Amino acid sequence: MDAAAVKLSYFAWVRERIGLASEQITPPAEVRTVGELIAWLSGRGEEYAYAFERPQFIRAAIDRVHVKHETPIAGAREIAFFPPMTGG
Amino acid sequence: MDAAAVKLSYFAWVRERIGLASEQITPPAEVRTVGELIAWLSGRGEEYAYAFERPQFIRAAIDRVHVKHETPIAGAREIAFFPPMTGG
Amino acid sequence: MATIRIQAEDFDAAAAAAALTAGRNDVGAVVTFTGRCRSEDNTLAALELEHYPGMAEEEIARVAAEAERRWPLQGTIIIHRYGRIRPGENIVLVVTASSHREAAFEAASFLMDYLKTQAPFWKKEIRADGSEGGWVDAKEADDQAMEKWAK
Amino acid sequence: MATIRIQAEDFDAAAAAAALTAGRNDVGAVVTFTGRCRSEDNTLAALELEHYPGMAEEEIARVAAEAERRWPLQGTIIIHRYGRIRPGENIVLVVTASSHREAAFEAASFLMDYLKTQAPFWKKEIRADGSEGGWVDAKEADDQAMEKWAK
Repeated sequence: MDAAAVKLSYFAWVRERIGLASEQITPPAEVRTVGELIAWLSGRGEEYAYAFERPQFIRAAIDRVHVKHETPIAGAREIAFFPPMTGG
Repeated sequence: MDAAAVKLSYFAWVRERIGLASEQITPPAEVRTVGELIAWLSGRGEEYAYAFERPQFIRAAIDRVHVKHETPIAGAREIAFFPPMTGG
Repeated sequence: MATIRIQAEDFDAAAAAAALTAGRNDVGAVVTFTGRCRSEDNTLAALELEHYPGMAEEEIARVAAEAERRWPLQGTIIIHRYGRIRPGENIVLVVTASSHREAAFEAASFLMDYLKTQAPFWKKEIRADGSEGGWVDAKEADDQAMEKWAK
Repeated sequence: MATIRIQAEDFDAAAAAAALTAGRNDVGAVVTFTGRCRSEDNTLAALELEHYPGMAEEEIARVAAEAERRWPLQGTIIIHRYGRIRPGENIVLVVTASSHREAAFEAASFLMDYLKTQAPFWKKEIRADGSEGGWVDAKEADDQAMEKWAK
């Protein structure tokens, strides 16, 4: 399967730590799940390592739908990472 | 103990069946509880017998506080009889 | 502490709720419950609500005091109408304010369950054909709803 | 069917609730929940609410559809604000209308529990002394509140 470009979006302190609201990336083909993407992103630099240092506090959405870390990312156009939500 | 005059108030279909909103009565001394008062009132005429024909559906208040049929009536100034409530 | 009104005229739920929070910045949650007269598929022309003057206010005050004992409320408003009420009109209003949403929700629900079964009001139906539809029967479901709050 | 608005400006809870029942005489119960910004003993100057545009609307629509599946609702309104919100100002509004009070109460409570933990909003505190107070932590109590609705 060819690796595809995907838009990553970051919110709240994930956004602040990475220093970006969104970016376009093409993860390597061996990155198959949300959790694997988090691990791969953590190796991209200090700011990513800081943002994802406690993966258990990172929530994710694929194409605007909440997903678990085990969810495959194949076919995703947008993957968002953010802390537990505090709306309402 | 001397028998004392007490105001009886009737509401909803109890009021309609008896044909009175309130009246002053002096029950005999042997009538000691709300339930005994209901039984005694039932003997006062057809309209009372009709109003109190099913005592289990009669609620009572003494001096504007809900009471049970076992509650003594001694000292009451006002005793009210009414069906189960349907407000709200 | 609760505001309790028994009245024939309609009420303004929004104005009541606004009064509860005016000038306050410590209220985190406001719940309002508005009970309205339903047309019952257009068979109902109106409800005639009878009440026990004096006791209605006192009994509702007792129930409100119990709610304020159970939950950390910053304000409570209860308004109950009597007299003739037509479909689409308001019957009852409960407003609760608290710093926490669960308290506001639970207290409002508790108050309504108690009002249904403990407040001395009785509804008589006036049918659309002009006849009296009789007194509304108390619902066992309402008694059960109240019993769930028993300590 | 639900009306959902994500907006920076304040809302009028009363007007929203009135819109839900205008011209209807089959609505027996209307519950409104208004969530407000608290001053936290005057240490808080404001909350800055960040949200995920697009997903916020979609996620709330999913939760509202679930509420409409679970309870016989005649109308649902959810308004959630974003941006800077000061103590005493409104944050969120939920309105539910039903012919039955339990449905209106439970659906409104369910919607709030889900909004707290599932709607993509994040609160940052701006302290009264001008400093950033940091991001508000998610509360375990909110997760537990949501879990009680699991089927």
